[in-house]
Amino acid sequence: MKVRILFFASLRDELGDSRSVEAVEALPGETTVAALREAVAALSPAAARLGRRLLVAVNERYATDGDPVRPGDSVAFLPPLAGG
Amino acid sequence: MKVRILFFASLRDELGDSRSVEAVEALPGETTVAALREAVAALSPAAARLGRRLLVAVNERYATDGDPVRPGDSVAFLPPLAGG
Amino acid sequence: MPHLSREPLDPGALLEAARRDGDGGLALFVGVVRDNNDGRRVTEMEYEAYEPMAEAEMERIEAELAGRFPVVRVLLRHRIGRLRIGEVAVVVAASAPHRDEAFAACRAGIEEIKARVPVWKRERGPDGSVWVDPGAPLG
Amino acid sequence: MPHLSREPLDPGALLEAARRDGDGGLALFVGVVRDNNDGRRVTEMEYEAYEPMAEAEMERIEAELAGRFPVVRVLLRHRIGRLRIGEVAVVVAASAPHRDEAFAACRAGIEEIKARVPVWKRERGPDGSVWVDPGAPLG
Repeated sequence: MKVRILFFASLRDELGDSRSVEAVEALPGETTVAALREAVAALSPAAARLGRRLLVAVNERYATDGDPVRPGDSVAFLPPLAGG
Repeated sequence: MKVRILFFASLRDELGDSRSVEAVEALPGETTVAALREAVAALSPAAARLGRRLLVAVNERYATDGDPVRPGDSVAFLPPLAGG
Repeated sequence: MPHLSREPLDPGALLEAARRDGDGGLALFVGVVRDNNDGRRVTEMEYEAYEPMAEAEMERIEAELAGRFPVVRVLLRHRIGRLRIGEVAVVVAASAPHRDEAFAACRAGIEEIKARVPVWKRERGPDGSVWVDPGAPLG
Repeated sequence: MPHLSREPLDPGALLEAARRDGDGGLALFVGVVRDNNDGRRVTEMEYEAYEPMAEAEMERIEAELAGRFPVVRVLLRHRIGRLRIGEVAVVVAASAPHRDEAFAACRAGIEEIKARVPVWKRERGPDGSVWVDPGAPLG
């Protein structure tokens, strides 16, 4: 299935504001954060290098690898934070 | 010897801004903080009640019982602080 | 109330907004842009956020701190955009009856912001620009 | 620089006065008059000081903190006179490259003021007036 992913900061410089990414389905019409991590790592050496330091948010909340992602969810990949 | 002592807050309400107090000499022309404490406690039941909670400053620095006091020194008796 | 701002932040006003008449102790943390980072000279810092999530996360932090520190009112603000040296990037205002709780909640507020609010900064200086990564492995 | 003031204190201005361009973390403590004390309603607080000693003691505290926290600049101010609810009685501004030292020095500053600066306050309320004695034995 296709999922649109938002990028920020260094990842946005490399990949643009957002991209539509193809991810393996876990159930019909549903993928997982882990599958999206793999898809993004394949897309970007920088993302691959960040590995677990890259955070993922689904619908504006932090998500973990097993969390489901469905069409219409807002998914963001967040490089290491530097607020404050 | 006579020593002028400054009072503040609750002690000033009772004793006025300052008073000249008679204190026992330890050496000629020299008394001690301890002797002044005794003289002030004799003057004021409130001061006596405060006891060790009453602080003494000589020339704008905290002083302890053994410290000497000479004519011309500026001596202050300070009720419990309440700054901040 | 918006927690993210493109306009300059006013720490004193935020502190007064946090205060209630029963409060006696107010603690404030202010993060400003400094003229150096990791040994490099800095002339400007550009902050960006994942804005809807940063707003939501700062609201969640305020709500959590209200639970952890029931007697304290904590308010959080973060600036975004291009900031010069000395400009205020983040403010945490904590108001409480007494100072112990105010200090504790203020400290917790800035730690939570740094750990969780999706904000990034691009450092600009004489040698070019770089995205700041506070946790980058050395070497 | 006078540390005691009969005029209203401006916490934000003091924080900016403490800041240097290499600083990124600023911590502030502000003590204000609250509307109650020991269960009594308070309408006004009147502060007085042994003025020359209070000035000298605040200067000594600043100098000592500069020794204990060499990377921090700490500034202290205390108001005297009659203050209404919410008015600022004391300000401690601490500016440092990073937040750990700023918080530590700010906290130390207010503790030293409370322990050492000869200032007293007379609380006024519907039941009359009383000199505040924070360390009074109970009962």
